[in-house]
Amino acid sequence: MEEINLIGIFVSALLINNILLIRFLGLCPFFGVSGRVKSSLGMSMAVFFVMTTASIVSWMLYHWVLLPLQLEFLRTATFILVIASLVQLEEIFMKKFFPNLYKALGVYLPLVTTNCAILAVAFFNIDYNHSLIQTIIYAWGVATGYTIAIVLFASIRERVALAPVPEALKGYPIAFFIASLMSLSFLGFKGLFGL
Amino acid sequence: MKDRLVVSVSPHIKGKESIFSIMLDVIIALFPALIVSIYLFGWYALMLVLISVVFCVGTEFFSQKLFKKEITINDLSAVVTGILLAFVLPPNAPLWMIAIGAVVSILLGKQVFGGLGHNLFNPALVGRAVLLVSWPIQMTTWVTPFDGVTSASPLNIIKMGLNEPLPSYLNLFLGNRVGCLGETSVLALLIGAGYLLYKKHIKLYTPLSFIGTVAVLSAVLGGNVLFNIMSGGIILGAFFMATDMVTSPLTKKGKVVFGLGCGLLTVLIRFKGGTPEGVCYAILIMNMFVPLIDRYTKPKKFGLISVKER
Amino acid sequence: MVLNSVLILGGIGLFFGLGLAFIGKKLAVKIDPLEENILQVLPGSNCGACGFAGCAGYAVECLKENADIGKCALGGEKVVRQISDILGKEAKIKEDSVAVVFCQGKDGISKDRFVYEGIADCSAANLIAEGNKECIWACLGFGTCMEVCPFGAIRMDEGIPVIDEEKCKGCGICIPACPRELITLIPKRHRVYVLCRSKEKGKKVREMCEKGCIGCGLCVKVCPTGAIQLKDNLAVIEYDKCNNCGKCVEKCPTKSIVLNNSSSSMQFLS
Amino acid sequence: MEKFTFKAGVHLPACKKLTIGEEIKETSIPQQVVIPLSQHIGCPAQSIVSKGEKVKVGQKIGEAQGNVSVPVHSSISGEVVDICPQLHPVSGKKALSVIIKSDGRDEWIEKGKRHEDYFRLSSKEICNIIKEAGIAGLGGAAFPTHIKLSPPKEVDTVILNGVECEPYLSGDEQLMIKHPLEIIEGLKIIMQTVKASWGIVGIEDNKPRAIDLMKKEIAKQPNISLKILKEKYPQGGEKQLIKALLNREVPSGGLPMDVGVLVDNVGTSFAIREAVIRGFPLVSRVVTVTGWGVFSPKNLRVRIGSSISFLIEECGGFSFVPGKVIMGGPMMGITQYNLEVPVVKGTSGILVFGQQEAEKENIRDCIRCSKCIDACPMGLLPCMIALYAQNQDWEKAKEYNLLDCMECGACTYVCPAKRPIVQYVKWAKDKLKC
Amino acid sequence: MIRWNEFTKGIVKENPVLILMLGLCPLLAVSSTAINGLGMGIAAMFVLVGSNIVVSLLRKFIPDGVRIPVFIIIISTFVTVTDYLMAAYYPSLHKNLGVFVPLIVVNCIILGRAEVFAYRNNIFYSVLDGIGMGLGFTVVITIIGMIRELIGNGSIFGFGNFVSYPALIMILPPGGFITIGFLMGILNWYRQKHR
Repeated sequence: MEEINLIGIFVSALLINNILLIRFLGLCPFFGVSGRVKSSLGMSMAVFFVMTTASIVSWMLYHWVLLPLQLEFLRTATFILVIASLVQLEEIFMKKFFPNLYKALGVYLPLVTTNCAILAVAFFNIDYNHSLIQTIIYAWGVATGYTIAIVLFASIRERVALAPVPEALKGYPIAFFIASLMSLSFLGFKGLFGL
Repeated sequence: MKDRLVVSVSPHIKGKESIFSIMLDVIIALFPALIVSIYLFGWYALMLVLISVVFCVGTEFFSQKLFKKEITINDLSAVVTGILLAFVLPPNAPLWMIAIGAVVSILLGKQVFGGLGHNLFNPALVGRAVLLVSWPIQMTTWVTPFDGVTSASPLNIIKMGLNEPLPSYLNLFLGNRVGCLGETSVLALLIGAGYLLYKKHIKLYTPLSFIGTVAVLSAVLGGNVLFNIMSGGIILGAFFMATDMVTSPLTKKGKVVFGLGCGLLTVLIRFKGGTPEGVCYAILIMNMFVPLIDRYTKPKKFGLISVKER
Repeated sequence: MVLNSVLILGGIGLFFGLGLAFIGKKLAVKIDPLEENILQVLPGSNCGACGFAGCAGYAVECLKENADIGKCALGGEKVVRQISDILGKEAKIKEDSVAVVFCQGKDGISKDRFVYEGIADCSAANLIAEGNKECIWACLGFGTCMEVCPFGAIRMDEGIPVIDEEKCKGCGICIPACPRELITLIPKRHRVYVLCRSKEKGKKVREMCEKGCIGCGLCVKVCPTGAIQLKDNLAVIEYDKCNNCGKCVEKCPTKSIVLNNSSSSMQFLS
Repeated sequence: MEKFTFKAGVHLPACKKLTIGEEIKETSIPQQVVIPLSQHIGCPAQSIVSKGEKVKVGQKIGEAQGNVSVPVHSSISGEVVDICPQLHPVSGKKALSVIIKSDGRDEWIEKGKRHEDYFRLSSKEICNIIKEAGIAGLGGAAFPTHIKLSPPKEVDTVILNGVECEPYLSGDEQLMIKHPLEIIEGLKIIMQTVKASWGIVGIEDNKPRAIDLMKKEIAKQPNISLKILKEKYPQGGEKQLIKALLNREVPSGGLPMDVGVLVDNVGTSFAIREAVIRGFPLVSRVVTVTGWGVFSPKNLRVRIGSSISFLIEECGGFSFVPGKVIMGGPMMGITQYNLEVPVVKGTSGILVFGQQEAEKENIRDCIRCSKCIDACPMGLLPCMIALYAQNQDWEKAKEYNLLDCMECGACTYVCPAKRPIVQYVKWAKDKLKC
Repeated sequence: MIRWNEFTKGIVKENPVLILMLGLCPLLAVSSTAINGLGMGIAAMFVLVGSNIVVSLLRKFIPDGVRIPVFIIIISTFVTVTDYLMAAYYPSLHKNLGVFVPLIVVNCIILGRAEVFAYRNNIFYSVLDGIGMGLGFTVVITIIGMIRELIGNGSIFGFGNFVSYPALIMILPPGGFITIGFLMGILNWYRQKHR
């Protein structure tokens, strides 16, 4: 049963409760860094990376430190601190040891820090009582959903950039309309696999 | 009289085809299905189509005034959207609903992107999806042809496992079944599609890969292949929605991929999803992928292979 | 409880802080000091609203040539000012200049040689048979300069761009947009221009355009400061000598010399 | 008989019936000719006559400058009136030209040496004769022929292009009807020069008479064959013709010789024959004067340098007020606004449209119908190139293989939104140059 | 003289949401009803004012190098307080807002104001700025909530039934994007007209 549960968690995070289009999390960079497909890919790779590590570390911290000490109320402060530091650590390491990788996705790392999607996933893992393995799968599902949404969004925006959008709707308004139509399409996944 | 000659860049002759003529052909192609729907569902069906068309054209006109764009209602593209929108609604849909759907289709589906040619999503399907999400009850009550008794659609019967008789293949083919206004008669739609194929406005790449995928996958998943193809909006969707020029990929390869995706998603939603019908969402979702598909399915340019060979 | 929480938070903070400080020192990668300075000014919240990869990404962008330094929404005007101070951008523009269009060939004044059909863009039109005007120095009037102006300072009037001196910032973006190189930046205090670039002989100019410079030389004679010279059948003003007296304007038989005394610029006249 | 063709392309209304039976007629001697010194691709020729000098027909008046250049010859006898910049029909700009006023006598200078025994000549000697005769490709591109005939790579097949896929034009067809023997002789000279073992004459199936007559001539030759092509545009393009006849694909950015082929126009072949065997320099060419705006459309043998207005007079003048005058065919020709511009070596036709035909069509935004993609013989995405060019993203247009476009106009012809795709392409190419 | 514009700028001229495009996630996610919007706005305002006060008070003592982590700690403290207060007194609202209350901690507005304003101004102006910005956020989110609730549910603040066939889409994710898209379009149009 465990495997089906994991697939369910993954699909739910990926499509049905897509973090960007249905859950409205991590929207600032979604609108900011989606001008070009290339940068959106870099961003989503960074999200993938950080989301996995941050979810694991915060899960461990919560279950192995805060819970035993009955300091659940500290989770907001701890998580954000952990994530911020973690990202910075990763950035430094990557810059030094994997400069090519850093060039591809490292520049987006700081942007991920204050991305509420990361923090939210850490919270969700606690709220949904995920096990550690479920936490990892969930993080991957969310990150993949993030990737799909932002890459599609960027490719659409690249095309709309060539269109004579009415003057008043240029920039953010048209981006919101695109997002709304994408979100509308994603509603089609509602109820998939009975989730 | 002009006393000066005209100077322009070659070519100096142009083909006779225009946006107007293409849209006119699409309208002609939709006529058989329209006539069948009036025959099946009475004059109210015509009323729905008319209201839809009037509101589509009106919205186009006013939004182009509002956005200070050239008024292009005489290219008939709004009329096509109007007819298609009416075709994907239940034959007993309230008039106010279709009016709202028409406004949404044109405004949100098309004009905010800059008008014809720039919309990412099929406007008629945007209208339908918005209506479906907004008023799920009105959008999913169906009536039988001729007598107008409330009934479940064939796909619903399968999905919910209802104990009701399914229409025969002949009835599915001719259109005597419960369903959206214009999607019931496979025969009428195929006649229209044949006309468009003859006029070379659509190509078979998308419809064939769409329907083929649905057939194969529904066979794999244990469904009735013929029934799955002929029920719901597959024929209408494959020949008239997925082949919409603006919102489908440019190249042959891209069109095949697009059809495959539509088929896959349709089956996924029908068999595993929350709603009995998936054509609308499948096409909308694939519309999102069009820019990416275009990006990776550029045709081979002339003389490219030879370089490698030599 | 309180002690515990303080300990935990402090512990985590200390652990990461020290670790970061240590590793940061150890593994430091050099960056541009200018970039560092800009990074200091930026809010540092990495919100991404600028469209770049966080504040560091935007700092790098700011260093590029022609970068838009006004994209940090969070920091607002203050940050823009600080960045521009760091980059010394404002210092570059020495004198208040304004773009001037050197043609007065409105529709009908400058004759057409054919009816052009095609893309409504000057540089595209200029490719075909050297443009639709008889005069190959004339403004084509499709308004490409108007479209590139970021400040909306150019409008088209009967086929000729008119520049709003109040809105014009003297950025010069319109200059390369004109395929006929008719636009030049001129310091605002100079008010007299010969609005023609035609090097044709006088007779030919008269055939082509009502307001072209025919190279008659009357302005050269009347100019009290000797600021005007004829070069290739065209009167050219040496701005350093010109005192904006306007005598040449009165004398010019084709009205190709113009004294611009729009209200905003009167202050420059002595 | 098997009919050949290539993928993509468009079917155009042929419109050839206006001049279909019109045999080639000599014009009268024009009062005055304007002979541009640059009628070919490459360096312009340098004038070797001076104002006031008397010249005779066939006298060299411009010497080739450098290798990629050909001389120009006087096409009438008379006096050099002026040597000054005159409007050039191809570039649309002024270019140095020699103006000659006719003395009405039409006296030839002593003709060059006749070489009926051309098979004894070396390739180099033939090339030299061709160069001295001032021959540049008569198909339209006007590339110096002697350079084409001394390729650095091995050529096994020579294709003679008798396709004439442009609507309205029928000059090549009439030339084939009138001079089949001479054209084949020209082909044999070319084959000998480039040492090709095989010759092919390609003709579209809409020219039955030309096919019949050419077939008779070709039957006598062992290593020359006639291949018939289906009517389609732009089949006369070198690359398309090679693909259709030999199924060889010229690499992108390459030349026909890269696949061992040389393509020449039937008109060029005829001119080569005249130069080598009879010693005539290139002083006249066949021009189709046609269109509804011409009173009686004709195929004329025209002295190079005659003005358009002179040709139209020869055809009985305009039938109504003209709207557009095109030099060349309707698909790739160049519109002219001044009817005093001269016929040059690359001029294949003069086409006159009435004002109705010249009327502007409403340009709309691309509706992504992909008809241009189906039509493009080069396998490009014309709509995307035009879209990026419209948004002035030149680099992106280049990524979409802008530079492979040969501006045949097939995309623009089929476009239902009436977008000027070719103009966008030209614009983008120009922007990328600088 | 008191610079009142420090107060008013946040509501109109530098409205954090509509002009600066910050804090989009909660704006979309919890604006499905007017009450939710108002609750979220007040919660954010509380955190904003609180953190502004503390940052302003401590601005002389915080070393420049570690200011961002310190801000985060301060903000997360207020967020935790808000979270628990809300859970205690308005449990249903707390349930509706869900994870978005703790996520206030990564809301760019709050960190941004701390950095850009409170860290450089005295406590009085910091309070004014906090209230102004908070009001700007609250007003916009409440208005969006009202629009979405009215069209999507037919009621305002949970009262009445003004629309006979409410369009459900407005309280679903696409409706959020559409509403903001239209609002910003209108705003853009207004600004272009009055420039």
